[in-house]
Amino acid sequence: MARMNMIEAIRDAMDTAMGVDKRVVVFGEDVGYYGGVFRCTQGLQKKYGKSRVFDTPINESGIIGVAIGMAAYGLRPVAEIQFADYVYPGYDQIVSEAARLRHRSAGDFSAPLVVRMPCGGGIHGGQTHSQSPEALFTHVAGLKTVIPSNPSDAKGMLIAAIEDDDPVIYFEPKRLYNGPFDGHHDQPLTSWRNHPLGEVPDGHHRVALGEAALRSEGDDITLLVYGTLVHVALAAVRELGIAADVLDLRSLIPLDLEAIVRSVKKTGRCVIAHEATLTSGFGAELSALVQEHCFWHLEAPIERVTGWDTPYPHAQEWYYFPGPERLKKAIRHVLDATPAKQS
Amino acid sequence: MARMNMIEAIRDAMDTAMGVDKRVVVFGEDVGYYGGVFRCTQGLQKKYGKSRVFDTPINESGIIGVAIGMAAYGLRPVAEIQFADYVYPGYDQIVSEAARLRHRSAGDFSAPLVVRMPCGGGIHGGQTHSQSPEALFTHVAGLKTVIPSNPSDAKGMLIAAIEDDDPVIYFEPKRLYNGPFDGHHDQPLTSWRNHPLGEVPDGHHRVALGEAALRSEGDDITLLVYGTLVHVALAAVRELGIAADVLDLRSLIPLDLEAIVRSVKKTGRCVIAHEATLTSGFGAELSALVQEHCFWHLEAPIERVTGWDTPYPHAQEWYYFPGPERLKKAIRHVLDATPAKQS
Amino acid sequence: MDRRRIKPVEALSLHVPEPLVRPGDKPDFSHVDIPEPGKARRPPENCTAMDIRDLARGVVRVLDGNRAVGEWAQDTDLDTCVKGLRAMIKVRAYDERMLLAQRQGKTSFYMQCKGEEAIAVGQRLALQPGDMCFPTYRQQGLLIAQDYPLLEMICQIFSNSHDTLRGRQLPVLYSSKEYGFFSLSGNLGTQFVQAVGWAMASAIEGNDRIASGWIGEGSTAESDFHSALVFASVYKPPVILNVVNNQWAISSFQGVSGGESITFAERAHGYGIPSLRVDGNDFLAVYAVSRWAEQRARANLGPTLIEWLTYRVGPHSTSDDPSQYRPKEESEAWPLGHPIERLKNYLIAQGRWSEEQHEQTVAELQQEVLDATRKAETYGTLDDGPMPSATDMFEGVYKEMPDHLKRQRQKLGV
Amino acid sequence: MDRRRIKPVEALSLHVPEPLVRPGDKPDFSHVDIPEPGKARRPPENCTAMDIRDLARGVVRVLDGNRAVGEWAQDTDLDTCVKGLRAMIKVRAYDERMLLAQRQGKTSFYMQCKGEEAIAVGQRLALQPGDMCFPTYRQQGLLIAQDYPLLEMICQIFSNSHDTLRGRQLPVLYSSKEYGFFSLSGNLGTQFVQAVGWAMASAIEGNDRIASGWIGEGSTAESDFHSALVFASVYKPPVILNVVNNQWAISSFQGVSGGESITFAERAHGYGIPSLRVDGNDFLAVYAVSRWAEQRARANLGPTLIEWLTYRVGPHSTSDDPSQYRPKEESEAWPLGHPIERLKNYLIAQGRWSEEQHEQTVAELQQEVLDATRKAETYGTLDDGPMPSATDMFEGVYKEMPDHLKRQRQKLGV
Ligand SMILES: Cc1ncc(C[n+]2csc(CCOP(=O)(O)OP(=O)(O)O)c2C)c(N)n1
Ligand SMILES: Cc1ncc(C[n+]2csc(CCOP(=O)(O)OP(=O)(O)O)c2C)c(N)n1
Ligand SMILES: [Mg+2]
Ligand SMILES: [Mg+2]
Repeated sequence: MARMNMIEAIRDAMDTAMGVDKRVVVFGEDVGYYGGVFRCTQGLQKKYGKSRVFDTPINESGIIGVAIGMAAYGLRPVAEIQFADYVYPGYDQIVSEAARLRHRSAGDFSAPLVVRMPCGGGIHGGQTHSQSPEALFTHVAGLKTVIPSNPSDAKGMLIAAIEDDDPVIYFEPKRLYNGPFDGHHDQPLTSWRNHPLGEVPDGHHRVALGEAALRSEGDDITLLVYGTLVHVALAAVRELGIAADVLDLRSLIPLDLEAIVRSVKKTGRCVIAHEATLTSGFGAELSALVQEHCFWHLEAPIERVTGWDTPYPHAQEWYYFPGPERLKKAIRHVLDATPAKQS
Repeated sequence: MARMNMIEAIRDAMDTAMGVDKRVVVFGEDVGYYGGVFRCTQGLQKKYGKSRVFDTPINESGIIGVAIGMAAYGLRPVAEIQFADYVYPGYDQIVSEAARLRHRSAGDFSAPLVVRMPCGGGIHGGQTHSQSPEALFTHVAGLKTVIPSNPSDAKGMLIAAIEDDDPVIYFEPKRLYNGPFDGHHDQPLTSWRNHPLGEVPDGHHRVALGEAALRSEGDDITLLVYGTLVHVALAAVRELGIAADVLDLRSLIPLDLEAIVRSVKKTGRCVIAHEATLTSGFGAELSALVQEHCFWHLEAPIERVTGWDTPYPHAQEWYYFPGPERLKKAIRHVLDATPAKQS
Repeated sequence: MDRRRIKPVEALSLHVPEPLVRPGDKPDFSHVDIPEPGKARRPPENCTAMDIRDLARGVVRVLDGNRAVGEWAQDTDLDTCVKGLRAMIKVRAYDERMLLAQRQGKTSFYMQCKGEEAIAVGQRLALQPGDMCFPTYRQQGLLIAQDYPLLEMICQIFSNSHDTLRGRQLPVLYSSKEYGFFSLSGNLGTQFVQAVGWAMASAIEGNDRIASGWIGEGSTAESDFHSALVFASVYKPPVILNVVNNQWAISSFQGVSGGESITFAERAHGYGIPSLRVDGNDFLAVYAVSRWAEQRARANLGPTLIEWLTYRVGPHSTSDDPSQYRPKEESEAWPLGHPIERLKNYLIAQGRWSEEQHEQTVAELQQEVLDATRKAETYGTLDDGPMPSATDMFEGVYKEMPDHLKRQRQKLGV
Repeated sequence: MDRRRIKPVEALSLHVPEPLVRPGDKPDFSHVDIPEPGKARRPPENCTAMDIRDLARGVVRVLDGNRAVGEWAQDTDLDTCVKGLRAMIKVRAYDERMLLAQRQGKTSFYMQCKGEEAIAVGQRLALQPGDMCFPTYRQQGLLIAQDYPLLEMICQIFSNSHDTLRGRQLPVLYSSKEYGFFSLSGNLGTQFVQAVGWAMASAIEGNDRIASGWIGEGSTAESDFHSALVFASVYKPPVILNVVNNQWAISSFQGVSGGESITFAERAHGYGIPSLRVDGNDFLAVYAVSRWAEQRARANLGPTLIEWLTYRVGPHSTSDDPSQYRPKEESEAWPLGHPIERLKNYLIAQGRWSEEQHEQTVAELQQEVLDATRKAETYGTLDDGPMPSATDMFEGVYKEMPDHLKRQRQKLGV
């Protein structure tokens, strides 16, 4: 076990995977000599050589496109998109090609690649360094979409993603790189150093994709969260002094529906939170699933606490971000809901 | 009033808009001399000249990109994407540029453009001529996303879209071009000729974006549908002999939430249907909204009847398509639902 | 001070390309400059893009009526020509039969490659087993040149119970890893850059396999064409980048794709990639230049882009009607003739072929196609079944079916 | 028969571009071929791309120490030079102050254009009011050359209560329709093709306005660069396509973007678009060539692509540390010097400027910037407020706020 922040854990995952499997190659804008703008690939080129770790031209469609070709050949490409906000030029290659290759060729070809990208706000990055486009990938059959919330999972899930035989979209909540940010932006950031999940198993550590993790347990309410919002939810629960199931989904597709249903059937109340824009965000799917599967157990409407349906603003960042206050308000609202209070 | 099929109505809308407003220009792959692979722009180049109606290179990103430049200049571009399945290369321009231009420039610039695209299956087009990617646009703040279900609306909504000051994504359910297809693919297609909504008002006819239309009224259940599924829903209701509100949403963003809530509060039961893939489809958002706003009125879980989470298959098209049988089964299920039957 | 040396116009205007002729007009290819056969030089394989810039404007041609002439003539032996001719005849027979099958309602859709047969066939014969092609929908010749089982192709067209793609794909979107034929997607341009990635992988692994990417002249406008050329120019992987310029992209003539300003071979000049323009209806030229590019690639000399000049004789697909946008007789006026005719005449002149042999071969291959079609019909047709099952739709979306798909499959009751 | 004329390699290998030097090494630009000033000819405006292919490999240079030499020397008068020098000094003063402000925590982020000042300033002076630029984040010179109010720029940097963009945008992503400065998006490449669309619109309307698109050499790899060139090559709209080659794209040297195989001006050769390579640190060359392209555009002669050779002296942004990937002293070794110095020396030699005047101008403009900064601070800074309100976030997503946004605004209680 070693203490790591999330950047180190992600790097360690790639290092581990490259060490045991020659097919693993890593590339993207600035990932070679420099080691990536967030330094996730630092040192890898030196260790594994320029043919396995290299800079690419600035062309996200090309990055994914060549990754698909490489994966079809038999390599295990791990492509970095510098910010999730810049994945859209590569969206066609992901949706029309990577996602469908196995199906349309009836297994003749497949595209076992990983697309890594930092997502989420909280760094005053404005509309092009803050987005959380995960929902756009969950709508596409053939993709797996995952988001770790801590260093230990970050490593284990990235190794699992690299070893996965299907294309995996791997989001890195950049606000968590250096510590378990809980949305209290006006308070000093605590570091991973003192967090149990900053302890990262050495060597080949794997966290299966598709299993949620219960980060806190309680009968009052279920909070469905992932990425940065896991820590916001934990803070909200702590500050409200309630007993809640905080379910860190980790993997959106495949989704651990069983864990979700089990929890909501127990608590009867559910709040969903994510940083992405509200409308057609992944929270909509979660809400739909919860009411489909737990309708008769629900004691109050499910609420969603999310980014607003606006571009991610620069100055108003903390009005946009679904922080602990907004989450607490929604939780209270759901806890208090009774038929009498209906509108 | 004239009798038209949907292709003629769409053409008539562009013709009308071009006639009254010199700023309207129309372009896309094969739309000039040939008049489009579905012939929606037939005759327009001859009438308005090559500078206002022209073929473009095969580059969807470029088509949207130049449309944004033109719209920012002050024109009213109407760009055709040959099939909705091919919009992804242009997705970045839509999401990162058209959708955000007004907001990020604080109104200094805007992008009043229309992107028209045929969507939906039922023509044995396989995975690249059948998709319904509307949800991907509804997640993006700044866009309006609309889908007419008949010739009269097709004209009125396209004119409204062209006149709209914001970018509008305008889907054309291609299976409806020639008739109100109700999912009974083994029966002969009825034509628009005998359908009241095949009567299209002459001249400047406008259907406001954001207003749903009640296509059938009844207390038993609410069906939320759009595009082709409107006709499937009407068939299902007819065949079941029930009394249902069939709400043709027409516009997904902005959404006529009021009409939805009014209906569901009345019926207490709701089925949502669309052709797109289930997970994170627009049905998820509708389901989430309905339960948020009508929770205390719901007497049964909301069900979604949709395309499956697979690519749109060629041979198994009618297993994929959410036809009347599947819809009827879901309706019956929701009508029969009682707490006793819970799982 | 105004040092303006040229006058602004009163009003700017947009240039919108338009073909010289339209339905009703007389076909006219007088603007297409076709150099004499044999004139184009054969540069050394290790040349640079700069060294051979002129070859992107010329046309490499070998067949001069009955003779093979010029520096490229030595690259193709008669055995290869006979092999090529047979394959081309078979492609033609196959296309004709499938068009008929589509008209008979046995399938939904078909795309032929009439007039372009030499290109895919010629190139495939110049490649090695293990090399991977990333074709478009007009390279059925890549399969047929390798004697890929017709039965399997037809079962795919019919989406029947025997279809190896299990009914999932539109007809003609074949896939065969074994035969070096990458799964066709139907989205234009996307696979050009994947070919580059595949070739990069071969180079990363230190293997000796090369890739061959394919794209239509219309689709060179797509963004992924640029992606492919940028990555190819930076990493110099072993890839042949084929642009099939058949003059038309559905209803749009090649000027709409940029052909008024450049040849499509010249596109490569923006990337420092060596490129040539070649008579695509001349089997000997196709084979020779493909071989040259293949050797460059396998000698680690990097990518080559080749523009194949040809003409799309048929409609774009069975959904298209070209009489709406081009003169009916245009294909007959096409100055580069028909590839099968030309190769046949050459082989006859060389004494390696005869009219009788030709007729006999045509009949024999038509029969082979017919037999395969009949056999395929016993496995079903799209309108009549038996078809792949609904279960086939749910399988293979992922390697292992996740729970949500299992639930959906259950819901459908299959 | 194997007519193979060249041997395959045992094992293929990938070419991965690498700069000659890295931190710790001595800067080395010996591979950059810089021709003598004055040698490049000035072609007629109605030349074709083919006519001037050589100019895409050469470098148009006018300043030869203290003299202006060659055919391009006549295009720029001394008044324009003085105007340009003042604007460049102001850009520098502005950049320095904003960097300081960022370090002081008054804002989150800043991007300077040190060493590249001549390009935006020179081109803007060659354009007309009503022309529209589609800049990247290093063209603050386009605004400053027109005396755009510094106060407004700084308020945008500070995201304060006076910010015309209402706090929505990252610092430096300005917008000003009035000054022909298109709203900056932050996504690379996207706006190059929008510039082409804007120019097409001007041509469609029969207007006389032209567009100017901007992109970094690294971003030419983006797909939209290709889209822009394809559409420009097909419709020939009045647009200047500027590629600023400042040698670096964050940590990637220009070879990663394709610069080992071609000059970025040569990219245009794939599209038949006339292109030139120009000393971007030579104000006279910038102005002259911009003017030439502007005249071509306005005479309906279509697009021109210009590669501006320069060097990114500073870090990529305030988030970057170039000492991690390039020698610290590299910018001093850059063979084209610094644009402000060079223009200053020229003007002094012409008797139109003096050291004293220069110092005085620098001081005066620094003061102007400082005054504007102080004034801006009274409207707030990012760390200290007052800031635009939360309501500002909900407004302007659409022209009229739809109900769902009203509900969300209400929910936030603003
Ligand atoms: C991304 C995308 N856009 C549009 C289409 C529709 N489409 C199919 S074929 C075609 C024309 C292609 O022309 P070309 O590349 O010249 O190939 P050819 O058909 O001539 O072989 C078009 C526009 C598509 N399949 N994919
Ligand atoms: C689509 C997209 N991909 C990646 C980035 C991240 N990024 C910002 S600037 C930059 C380098 C750009 O280099 P260049 O085009 O040479 O411009 P320069 O910074 O040198 O002026 C990168 C990769 C981005 N902003 N947009
Ligand atoms: Mg073509
Ligand atoms: Mg640069």
